[in-house]
Amino acid sequence: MFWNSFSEFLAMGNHGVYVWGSVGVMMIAMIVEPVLLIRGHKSLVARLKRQLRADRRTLSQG
Amino acid sequence: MLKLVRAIISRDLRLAMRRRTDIVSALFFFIIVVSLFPLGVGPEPELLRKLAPGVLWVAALLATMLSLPRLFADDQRDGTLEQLALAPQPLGLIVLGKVLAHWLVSGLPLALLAPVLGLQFDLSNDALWVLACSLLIGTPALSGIGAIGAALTLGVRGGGVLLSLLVLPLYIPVLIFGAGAVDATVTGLGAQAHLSLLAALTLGGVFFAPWPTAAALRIALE
Amino acid sequence: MLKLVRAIISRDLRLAMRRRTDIVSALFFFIIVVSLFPLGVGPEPELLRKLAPGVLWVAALLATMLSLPRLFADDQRDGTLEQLALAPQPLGLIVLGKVLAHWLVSGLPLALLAPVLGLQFDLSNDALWVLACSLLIGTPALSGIGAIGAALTLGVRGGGVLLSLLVLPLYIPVLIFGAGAVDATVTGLGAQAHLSLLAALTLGGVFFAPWPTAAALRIALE
Amino acid sequence: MDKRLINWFKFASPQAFYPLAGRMMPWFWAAAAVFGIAGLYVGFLVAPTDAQQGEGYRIIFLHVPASWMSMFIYLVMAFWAGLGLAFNFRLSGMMATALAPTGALFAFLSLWTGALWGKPMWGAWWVWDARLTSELILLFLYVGFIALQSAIDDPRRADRAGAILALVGVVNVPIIYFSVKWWNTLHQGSSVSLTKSPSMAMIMLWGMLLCALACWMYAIAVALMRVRTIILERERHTEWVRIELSSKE
Amino acid sequence: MLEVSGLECVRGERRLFAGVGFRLSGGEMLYLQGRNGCGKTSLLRILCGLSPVTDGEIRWRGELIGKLGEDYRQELCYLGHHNAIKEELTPLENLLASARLADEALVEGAALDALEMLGLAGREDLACRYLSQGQKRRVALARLVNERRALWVLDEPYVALDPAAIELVAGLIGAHLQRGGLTVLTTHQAVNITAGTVRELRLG
Amino acid sequence: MLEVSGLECVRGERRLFAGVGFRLSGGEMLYLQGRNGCGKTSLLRILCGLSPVTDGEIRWRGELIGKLGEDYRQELCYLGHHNAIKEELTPLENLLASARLADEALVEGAALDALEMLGLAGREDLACRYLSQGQKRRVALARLVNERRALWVLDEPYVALDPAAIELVAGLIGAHLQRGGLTVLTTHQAVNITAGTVRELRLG
Ligand code: HEM
Ligand SMILES: Nc1ncnc2c1ncn2[C@@H]1O[C@H](COP(=O)(O)OP(=O)(O)OP(=O)(O)O)[C@@H](O)[C@H]1O
Ligand SMILES: Nc1ncnc2c1ncn2[C@@H]1O[C@H](COP(=O)(O)OP(=O)(O)OP(=O)(O)O)[C@@H](O)[C@H]1O
Ligand SMILES: [Mg+2]
Ligand SMILES: [Mg+2]
Repeated sequence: MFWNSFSEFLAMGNHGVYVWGSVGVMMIAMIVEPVLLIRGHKSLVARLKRQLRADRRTLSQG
Repeated sequence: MLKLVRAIISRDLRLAMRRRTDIVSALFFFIIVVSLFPLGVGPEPELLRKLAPGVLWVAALLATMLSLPRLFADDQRDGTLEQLALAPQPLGLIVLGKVLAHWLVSGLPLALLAPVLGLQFDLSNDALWVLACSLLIGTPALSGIGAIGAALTLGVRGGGVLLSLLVLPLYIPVLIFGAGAVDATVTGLGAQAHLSLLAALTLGGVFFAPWPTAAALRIALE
Repeated sequence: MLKLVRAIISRDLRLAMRRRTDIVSALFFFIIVVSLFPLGVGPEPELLRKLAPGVLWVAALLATMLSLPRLFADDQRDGTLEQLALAPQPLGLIVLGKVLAHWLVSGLPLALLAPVLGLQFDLSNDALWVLACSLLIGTPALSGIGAIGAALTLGVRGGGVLLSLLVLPLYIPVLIFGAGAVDATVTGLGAQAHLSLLAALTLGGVFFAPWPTAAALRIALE
Repeated sequence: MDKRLINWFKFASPQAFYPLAGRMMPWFWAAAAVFGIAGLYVGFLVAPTDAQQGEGYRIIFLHVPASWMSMFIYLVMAFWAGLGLAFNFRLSGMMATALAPTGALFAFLSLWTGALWGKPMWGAWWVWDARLTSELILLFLYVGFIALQSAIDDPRRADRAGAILALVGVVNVPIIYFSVKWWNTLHQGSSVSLTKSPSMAMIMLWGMLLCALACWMYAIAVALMRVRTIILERERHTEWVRIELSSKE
Repeated sequence: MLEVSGLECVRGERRLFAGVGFRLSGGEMLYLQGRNGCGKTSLLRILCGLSPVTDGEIRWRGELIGKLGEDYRQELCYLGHHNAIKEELTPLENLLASARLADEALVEGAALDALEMLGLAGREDLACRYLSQGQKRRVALARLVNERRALWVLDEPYVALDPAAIELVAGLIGAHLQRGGLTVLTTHQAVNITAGTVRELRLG
Repeated sequence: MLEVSGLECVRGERRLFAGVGFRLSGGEMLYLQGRNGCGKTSLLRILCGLSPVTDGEIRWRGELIGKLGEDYRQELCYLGHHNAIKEELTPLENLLASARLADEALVEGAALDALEMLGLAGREDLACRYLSQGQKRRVALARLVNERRALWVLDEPYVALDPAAIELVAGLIGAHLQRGGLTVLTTHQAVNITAGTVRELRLG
């Protein structure tokens, strides 16, 4: 292991803001995108199922 | 009265949401124009910092102006404008509603975005703050004055370009005080005076402009 | 083949002459945008001389772009575009004719006017001369590339601004080499290399662009 | 038509691709996680300090993969779009649409990490040099593509119009890549090349490659996920979607 | 209620008509006829106050319409060559928006009924740009279903409609006349309106 | 000469029609009927090759129109809902320009005669923006006077025309059929064409 202490790791030789700013935003982006996608997919499936059920009901009635 | 203005605003906002790309694209136009200048002028930071207020304001002005031709043209083409002119309320109020809606979808987002672009030009925090304020205060005047031009050039051949010809000279005071406010901050003077003048222009523009606009619309309909 | 291109050009020129305000106003737009900058930036001659190539080229670019939305929209609205698509000749050729006509009424006058405006910025004779040349060589590319954007956004919601969003990034190389040529002259380097690259862009733009444009038009008509 | 072609057509149909994508997705997620952790481990815990740039250089492990991906995704997107335009495969248009937002995201991340790197290294968030500018143009092209497609309601027309734009915009990618060669600028030149020996320390190179692989896997997984949603949305009136939906009940 | 006398219309250097006059009271319809370009549209626009009166008088309830201004427009419903609908909005939104702008109360249910009556059921939520020519016209005409203003001015309402729709619109106009309303209408097709009194006026 | 079989049209999620087929040979006219929105305009645009064929075949002189391309367009004359005239140009200029773009020789004298025939004498040099609705339609229809292509596809040509003009256009179509031409036409009004053979097709 290359670092002496955890705080040194965090400080990144005085460039902590920049390094962790990059890492943070990239992490957030790469987590948020799939989460949004999963939510979108789920809500689409739910909507389509609702429509499907409505279609069936009208079919069985008429 | 207020109900009518609200009805107009809500209809125009709904139309704008339906064509959401309109708003987004105006913003991107703003971003792109601002980014074009450094490309044409060269990358020296010292030069860019001096340019920044002028460039940002001119770009905001052009972005607002681009959306002006459609302010009434769509309504005219499909006959809605005739219906509005035949509505039992004063046409000026209807125009006021349309001006406010126009500002909400064009001026407001520009003002909120401008500070981010200012970073590209290496502006100080104070200057960024004044930039946003000046745009927030100044852009309603652009919508108001622009409405007059849009109404005057309605259905006129070569409307789009003629419109900018009419409107840009009237925008010059807004530009001077707006860019002046930022410039004053950059050079360390106060922006107070410039901003007050800008506010006066806006009040005048928004509440006075609808009436000549209404008159121009009636003429366009004859 | 050539007859068709000629027929298109002559029709479009006749239309342009009928709405002569279009041409005049594009020129005035150019003049006004160029004159706005000294207002926004301040009057130091040294600064202005550095700004000149960038500002003039950006203004030329915006002026060309303003007239783009109408390149095909008018034809579509009144049904002429369907007729053109049903003409027995390849649609690409018809587009080529329209691109050339567009350049004749938008690019050419700009190039001829630019040196006069350059005087305001205190440019040397050499620089003025190169400025006119670069515009003369570069603006056809603007018309060609712009046609693609105009066709893609035809009949699309929020067309006008979306168009600038699509087209401006593609204009950037033209801008860089165009302004670069003038800049190189101002700083004493030769403009030769920049101008050759510009010519290459133009040849590519004018002869390659009509085909994607034609494809986009067919899609818009479906 | 020979047998291989038929096979191709089978997977070029959304109906066949939908379950296939569903089955492939977890593997790509797993690979992305493994490569990502390995890459970050190498980059942040093993790799030594850079002599000139100090610790700030560690941004390279994010910046370079993001930049590569933004360009590469554009090429792939244009490829799918062109395929759809030429042969009218329904799936290829959907693939192009699915890739665009991820590409835009990587272009944004490249700009973001680059800006955060530039402040300590060059003293400015942003300079107007050729590579930075052309990367910005790339972001604009992505946004233009997305805006154009979302402005057209008919998905078939949107696909075809988008395809033309994507193909026209392809010229930008080589410009970005070679910009450092054609203009001498502030930005670094390529340090990974096939012909010359790597000019970076071996360990850094490994870290970068691992991170790049992780981004690659991530991009594929996300694109598959998005394309599944698009397929369902566009094919919602077909029989197979009905069956698919009711089988999940 | 509506009295017109000595009306003249000049376009360019051409006098389209002069000395046109008529009176219309509640329950009466004026059926304006004439070949293409004889000035029917011009006359209707003058009646509405959209174009200025060069010579002659138009009185509504005894007063000049120029003087009445908003009070006149409050009682007027005009439908021109253009449909006055937004291509981006759906038929339902169009109908609600135009009612709101005309300061009329129209609830969603009533609007939906009106659209269904005009055969647009199933298209309420489709943007108008996709509608066929005749369907667009129907959306514009759906306004008439709940329209209770006294004077309807309709410029070729039947254009692009199929026979069933024409019947329907004729029915709407008939009902309006029976409620005591006034109508001024031009068309090149047969009017087949049986209710109320139909007066004819031929221009040119 | 024109054979259509198994044609289908889908718009959005709606199948407008399917399995439409007909054959038309020289001197015959297809009179397309159907209520608003049943897909007449869509069918005509597919026939012209403006919209793609999703299912079915269209053959002209035995060959698929997609394959024929320009050779097919050379024999086709389409007139849509829109007039395809420029508001800034005069009727004369419009007529000459559209002939030139269609690669037809038309001298000024012939164009003037055509305009006069359609009752536009005295308006040849007035910009089209000033014309009345019906006059604009007449300018568009003036193209047909000297049109000698084999297949005419006309979408509601009678809209906005007065009865005299309708008679005239019907006469033009009749003459075309007698010369051995083909016509596909939709309208919601009576066609009253006596020459040639009229086949009817009802959609929806
Ligand atoms: C917003 C600013 C920036 C943008 C848009 C940007 C863009 C790019 C792009 C597109 C690449 C990949 C091209 C290639 O592989 O040849 C790249 C690679 C690279 N960038 Fe940046 N960059 C930015 C800022 C910076 C800064 C500030 C530094 C360091 C001081 C930097 C250092 C590097 C390095 C070392 C590579 C790897 C080159 C290689 O090994 O191939 N970049 N950048
Ligand atoms: N500037 C002008 N100079 C000469 N004539 C003009 C001018 N402007 C309009 N006109 C004529 O005025 C008339 C306008 O007619 P209007 O639109 O009122 O006709 P209309 O009766 O509604 O016809 P349609 O049945 O075709 O709708 C047209 O004959 C037109 O040619
Ligand atoms: N995206 C869509 N979704 C659903 N329906 C659509 C869509 N686009 C078009 N339509 C429908 O397709 C039909 C198009 O009809 P078309 O214009 O061909 O009718 P038409 O027979 O010419 O009618 P008209 O007599 O009114 O001119 C309309 O009914 C319209 O509602
Ligand atoms: Mg009329
Ligand atoms: Mg139709």
